[in-house]
Amino acid sequence: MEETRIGVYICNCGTNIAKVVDCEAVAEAMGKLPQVTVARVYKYMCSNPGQDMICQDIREHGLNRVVVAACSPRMHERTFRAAVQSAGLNPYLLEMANIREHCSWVHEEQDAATAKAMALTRSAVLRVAKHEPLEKMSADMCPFTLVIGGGIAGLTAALELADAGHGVYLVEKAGQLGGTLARDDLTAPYLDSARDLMTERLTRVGQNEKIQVFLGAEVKKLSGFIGNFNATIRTAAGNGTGEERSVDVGSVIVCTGYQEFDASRITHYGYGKLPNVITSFEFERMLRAGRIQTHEGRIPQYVAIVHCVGSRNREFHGYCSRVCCMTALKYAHEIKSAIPGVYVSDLYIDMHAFGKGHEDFYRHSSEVKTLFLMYGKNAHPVIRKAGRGDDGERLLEVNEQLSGEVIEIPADLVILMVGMEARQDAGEVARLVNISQDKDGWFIESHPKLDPVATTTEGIFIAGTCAAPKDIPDSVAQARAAAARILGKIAKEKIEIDAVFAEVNEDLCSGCRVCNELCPYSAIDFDPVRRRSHINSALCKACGACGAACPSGAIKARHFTDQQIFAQIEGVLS
Amino acid sequence: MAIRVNPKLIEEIEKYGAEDVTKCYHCGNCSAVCPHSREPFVFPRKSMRNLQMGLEDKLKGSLEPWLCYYCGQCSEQCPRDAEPGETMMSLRRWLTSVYDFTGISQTFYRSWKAELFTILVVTVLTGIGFFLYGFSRGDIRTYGGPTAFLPSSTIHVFDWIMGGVLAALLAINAGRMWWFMVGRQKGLRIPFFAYLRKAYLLPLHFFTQKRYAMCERKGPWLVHLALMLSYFAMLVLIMFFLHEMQAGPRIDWRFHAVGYVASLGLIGATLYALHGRWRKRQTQYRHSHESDWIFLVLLLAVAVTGVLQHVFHRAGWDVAANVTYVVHLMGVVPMLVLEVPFSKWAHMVYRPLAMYFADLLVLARADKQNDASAELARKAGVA
Amino acid sequence: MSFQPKIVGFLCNWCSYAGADLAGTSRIHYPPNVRVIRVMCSARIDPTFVLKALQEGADGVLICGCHPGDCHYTEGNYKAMRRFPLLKRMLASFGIEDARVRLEWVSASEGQRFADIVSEMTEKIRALGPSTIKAKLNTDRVER
Amino acid sequence: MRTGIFIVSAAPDQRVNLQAVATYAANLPAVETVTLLDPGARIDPVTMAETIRRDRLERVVLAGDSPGHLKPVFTRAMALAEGDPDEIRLASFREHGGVVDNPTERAKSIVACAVYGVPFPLAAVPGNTPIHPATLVIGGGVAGIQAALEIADAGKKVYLVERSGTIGGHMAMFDKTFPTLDCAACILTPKMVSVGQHQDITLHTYAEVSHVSGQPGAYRVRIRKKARRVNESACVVCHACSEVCPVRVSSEFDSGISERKAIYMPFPQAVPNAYLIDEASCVYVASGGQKCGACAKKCPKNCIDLDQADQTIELEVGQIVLATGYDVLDARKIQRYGYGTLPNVLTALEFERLTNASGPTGGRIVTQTKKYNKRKQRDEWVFDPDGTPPRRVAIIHCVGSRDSNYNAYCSRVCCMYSLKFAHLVKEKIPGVECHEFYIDMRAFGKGYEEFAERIKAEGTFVVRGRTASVTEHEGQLIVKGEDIVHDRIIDFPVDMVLLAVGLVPAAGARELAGLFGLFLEEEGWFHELNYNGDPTDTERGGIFVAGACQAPKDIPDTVAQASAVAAGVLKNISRGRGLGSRSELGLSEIEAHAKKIVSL
Repeated sequence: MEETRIGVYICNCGTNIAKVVDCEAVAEAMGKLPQVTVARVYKYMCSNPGQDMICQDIREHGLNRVVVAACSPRMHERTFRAAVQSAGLNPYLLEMANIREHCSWVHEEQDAATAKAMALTRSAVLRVAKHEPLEKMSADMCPFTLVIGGGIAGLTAALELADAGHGVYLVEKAGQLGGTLARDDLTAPYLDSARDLMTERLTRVGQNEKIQVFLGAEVKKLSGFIGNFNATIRTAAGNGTGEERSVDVGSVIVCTGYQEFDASRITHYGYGKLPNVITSFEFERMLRAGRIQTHEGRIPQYVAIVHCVGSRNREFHGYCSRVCCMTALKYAHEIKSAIPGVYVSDLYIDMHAFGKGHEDFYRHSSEVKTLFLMYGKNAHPVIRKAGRGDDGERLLEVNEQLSGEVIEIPADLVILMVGMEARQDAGEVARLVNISQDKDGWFIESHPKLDPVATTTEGIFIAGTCAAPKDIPDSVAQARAAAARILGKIAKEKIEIDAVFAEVNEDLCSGCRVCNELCPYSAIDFDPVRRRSHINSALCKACGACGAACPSGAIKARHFTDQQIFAQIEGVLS
Repeated sequence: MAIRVNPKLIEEIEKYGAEDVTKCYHCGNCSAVCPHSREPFVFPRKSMRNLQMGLEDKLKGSLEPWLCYYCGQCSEQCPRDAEPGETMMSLRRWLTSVYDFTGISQTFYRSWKAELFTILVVTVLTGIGFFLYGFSRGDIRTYGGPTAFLPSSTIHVFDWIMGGVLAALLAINAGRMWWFMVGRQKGLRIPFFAYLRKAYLLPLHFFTQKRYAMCERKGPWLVHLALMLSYFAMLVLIMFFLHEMQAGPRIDWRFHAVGYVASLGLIGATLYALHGRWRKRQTQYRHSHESDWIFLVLLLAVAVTGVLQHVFHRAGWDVAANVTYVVHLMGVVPMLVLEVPFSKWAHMVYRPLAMYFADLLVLARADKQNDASAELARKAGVA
Repeated sequence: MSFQPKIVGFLCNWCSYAGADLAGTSRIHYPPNVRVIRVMCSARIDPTFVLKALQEGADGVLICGCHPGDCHYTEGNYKAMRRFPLLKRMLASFGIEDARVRLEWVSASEGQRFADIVSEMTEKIRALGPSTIKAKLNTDRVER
Repeated sequence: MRTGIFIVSAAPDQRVNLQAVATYAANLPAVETVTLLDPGARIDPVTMAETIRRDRLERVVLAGDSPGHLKPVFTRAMALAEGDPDEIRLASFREHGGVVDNPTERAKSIVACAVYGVPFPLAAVPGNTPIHPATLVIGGGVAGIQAALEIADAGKKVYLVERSGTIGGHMAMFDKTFPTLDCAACILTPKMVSVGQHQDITLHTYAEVSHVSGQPGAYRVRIRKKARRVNESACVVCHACSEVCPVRVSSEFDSGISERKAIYMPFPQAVPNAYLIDEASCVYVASGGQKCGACAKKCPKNCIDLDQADQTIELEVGQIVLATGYDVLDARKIQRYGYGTLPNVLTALEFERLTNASGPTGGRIVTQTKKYNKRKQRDEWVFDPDGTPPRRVAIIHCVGSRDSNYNAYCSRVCCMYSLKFAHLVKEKIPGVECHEFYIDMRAFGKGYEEFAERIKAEGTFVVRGRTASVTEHEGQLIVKGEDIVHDRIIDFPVDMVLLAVGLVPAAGARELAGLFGLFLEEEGWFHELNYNGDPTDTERGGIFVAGACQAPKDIPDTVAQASAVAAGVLKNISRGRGLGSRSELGLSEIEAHAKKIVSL
């Protein structure tokens, strides 16, 4: 057994860490610990020179353990593992201490923070001493993909994969493909035909024999792991009794989209009670039918469009739904064009015209004399019945920000721009494919910036409006981005399986079978002959539940062994 | 109580020259670049807004348009080409028609044909009138003296009658202006003394146009001042010294010197303005309402004919002098009875008045606040 | 200076640890008394870990997992939940105050919640004063 | 199906010969009427309904640059005429490539498709071409990096060409990124590192594309690699060379607020991690090898070759990704903000560097101080690490954006980065007063609105109304603007003004477009194949656009696009063939294809 030689590296992260934590002091303290050979500080450990520093030391000082005290391991563990590996060290002989997210960013008091940073780093040092080299394993990558949701995102993703020659199972809950976009007539800002876009996608999907479409279907169960998932799809046959079909897929793309906000929740708009107060989606239908009229069948003289219904709103959704502003402008154009001489007023908070061609569109809408009225973010307009002799049949009263006046404006037809919200069944889907949701119910991406389509569960991707409100181009881009990941994996044919999993020490196993029931992935089977349990490493996702439960301590959760955690505990407390 | 929005008003005011108002997205740039825009009179954005929303009452009572001299800064920097300067201009036109109780000015601004037609009618009538008068009692070959075709005494009387009429008209309209801006405002009391105390502002602004001087570019102010002073000088000469002016053939430098300078001022300034509107280089001249053209041409015609008849007479060609004199009057009359009370000229009265009112309003508001604080103080004392 | 309790936090990798990270990225401040140890799932937390921590001189132990139903491993947190009362009973027998060991649910989006829990727990334990268990356990050992 | 065609000319500079289109359209099957509508015409649905009834039209095709704005009239007219409102078809020249070289021919084919009732993209599908497995990525910003990694991680060969001395682009200059506020370096540098180390990526920095030939699937690209004059692999960044270099010029990476030598590292974490010599400022190069040369003598590993010449490289690639990104607007153009003449008026990038830990002040936000520069023998305003921090900061939005005098478009990122600035200022300077002047607060993305709310809660004054001017009065900056909501004129002194300058297409984008036969929007952004359907493809087969070069974009959207491009690339490689150029497709082909689809 060679002697343990540990290198400790403390990152300043610019000033992110150094501002609060005295990194030099930490380095000095670590340097004094037994088995620590070198302890250094650098501005950005994650940068090229930073990584080179580690590799050089590994070679020169013959380090066989490395501790990096920097940001969260969820951020850079992979980076540094790769680094030590490149220097010929087993990647699992690295441990990170999180002195940024868990220390410098959450504490102000310098001494305390430095002390904590030392404790965390020390525990990492003690832990890493107990690390063992682990070997990754690989499994086959199944070239089929399961796409959940048949909206623009789902269709695009499916096509992208199928055109590359790989099989796709496209599962749509509704009776037909197309999703919410299928309801639209024109798209903002260029007023192109949404229908042509849909037809093109649908035709291509229909013609592509690589895509197998399941309509009125749902994914009931998903088991397995990246490259080797097994999905159970239930298609609801006419009489309710559906038939189930089990398919093997390598990856899953979730494109379940959004649902529209229920406007009746905002009582003072009187949606559902007052006639001629309608939602954007209802209006879209009017447009398609070419019948823009009040419920009495009259052609409206005054139309009012109200933005941010349920969005940017304390009581309902804090977030912006991103597409409503442009849709509202689209409506303004369409109404003006369909009904010559109509007066359109548009009640907004901030005009989100941020994309290509958007500002132009906004400008043009004001040139065609749309009356823009700005209301305060938390001072919503009030809709009431107009009196006799008023030109409109409703009156909108609003505290207009740009004039500072409380004004009222007549309207025969009020269009509520209802926002997007996470689907009711998003929770189920999340549990089904094992990903998490944010406070608003949108699916969480693995990194909001550099990894917008991957999730915390390998092999599961999200695209389109199920991750957050998005317009068509962005949804399409995301769908393709997800496809790209999968194409990459398929091209490699094999996928690596993390070396972190549990294993049974058969000498200690008493065959009590407590663990067998515990495992959520039924990765543990029992050998009745030898009366020993055995863990299928490919299926094991390393939660360690079995390890904690094993009465005879026969199960070892690799990389999270009792010894390692004990060492960590000593470290933080000594 | 909420104010009712009237989206139709824009269509009305577009007839007065407003074009791009709806383009404005309210970045506030214009109000900030304008050297005249100071609290409590922040413009032009606010006026643009009231116009977009058609808050007719607010606009009627607003004096901001009169505080703007259309230097063009706002329009040049406007990110949406919403032409705030031009909007203020058209608001001035509209306000002129609002103040005018006869409704004539409204007709003029809405249709230049109507305006031109009326002017022509008056011109023709004037022509006929004076020729008949001339021939009936005088000799077209004599300019001065007892047998003069158009004796100064007569014209003098005529001038005074005309002056009286237009003064009356203007007075009434000015009164209406006061009513819209000040009078009808509830809870706003301006002590009579304040009116007197601030009265000096009227002549001050009238003769110096010092606010115009606040604009970044000084050129337009000088031109405008020259034009205005020359016009006034001429008015005085004609109203009080017509006899001396007409007496000849010798040149009476005491009066004629002034006359010459004034004529030069008039013609120069008018040509400058016409040229500017023609070239459309400077922002303030990019858009021209028909009424602008009519007004300038008329003024130029009057000035030129005035000079000509003077020259002819001095040259001893009395026939020509008399004829041009009539022609001159054919311009003067419509200019004074139509343009001054019902069209662009009215602003020489409305502007100083607006600034006068502005000060009074500020004064009144200040008083109000003082009262309020006094009230509070009293309450506090009681408690 | 007032007594600074030492708290060991066992956080599951998917929800709670991410939540703690979020507290960091959102710069939500909380007392520096908690020392976090990452485990893959709250179900991995063996009662002996908690004992070990207390024995090593921790004044409190905080166990965090995903909210019920959100577990990355579908039901790991339920296992932790089921195990917890037993642990509590055992600790009680050692005479350890109830407030010293807590089980909380913190999701990946609840940075604020994590900070609040830590602050609140720190205060509670500060009020309780230093844990005597370390001494006790050690003397116990001597007796055996 | 009895079809009536209505052709609208919207743009005054109509590139399409509408008359020709009309005559062509009249001969298409089932076409009953072809009407040219004049742009000014007010079209009334009722009269249109009569027309439809009179001519017994069952389908109406609206053709024009973007005829969508007329669709509602005709939909209603169709409904009034008891026809099928779904039978109003659009033939939008703009949408389907009105920008191409032969717009009239293209317009004809677009109309034809509409008449047949076939979506244009379905019919206008170029033929397949064999494809070379290697890919060229142009631009080493986050978009280029992402695309390169996606493709290379799939085990496919990638050449990454970057104009400057290092990859990283603008993102590398940033301090924090909104809305999560994690440091840009922390999330970008690892990706840069893996690009540098990736076995399937060949990195050509300090290089530009000089010539392109070949056709889709087999492009031949010539690259001019400027002489770096330092051996990349040998250099160990010991700094010895820069210490002796006598030249001092302003640093691009610090966007001019600090100085660098003629031999320099763009920044410490640069990839490739090696020095380079800027020939423009190097004395040796300028003097034709007569003067200086100190660095070469000093270099311990003598890896400096001062006489190295530019080299050209020929590359064989199947597909090309353009990720040339953006530049920021030159704020000098807008005199009224006094940028360039007044001290302490900073552009966004300058502030990013000022507040960045690796910046000249080590991340301290300070006002400029006057210092005597011995070399230039004059006073200069410099950022001194121990300068005084500002007490009051104004941040001005929409500088050169949403403004017809400069860029009419919205630059999409400024609102958010301005809010981020406000946060940084507040965080770093206790008791500082911070004002944001904006028109519309465009916080549209995931977590953005919440971020905006948080900044307000932090005590930044968010004022609706864009500032009109920045002036100096007795050494004090004065900002003037209107506070719209409170109906006030703002006119107060500040110590520092941050200009949220807009984004403009990167220099040289036009030339590139020329080289590759791509089309540009009038603002200079690359024109995508289809705004909604194919936001990353172009009219040229095998050539893609990613990131801000297609239109301003924030990091998440850029990354998503870059990955999307990778999908297109990998798709073609894995099926072993790609599509040709749509711009090469003729009228007859498209029409024939449309016919075929209908007959199916």
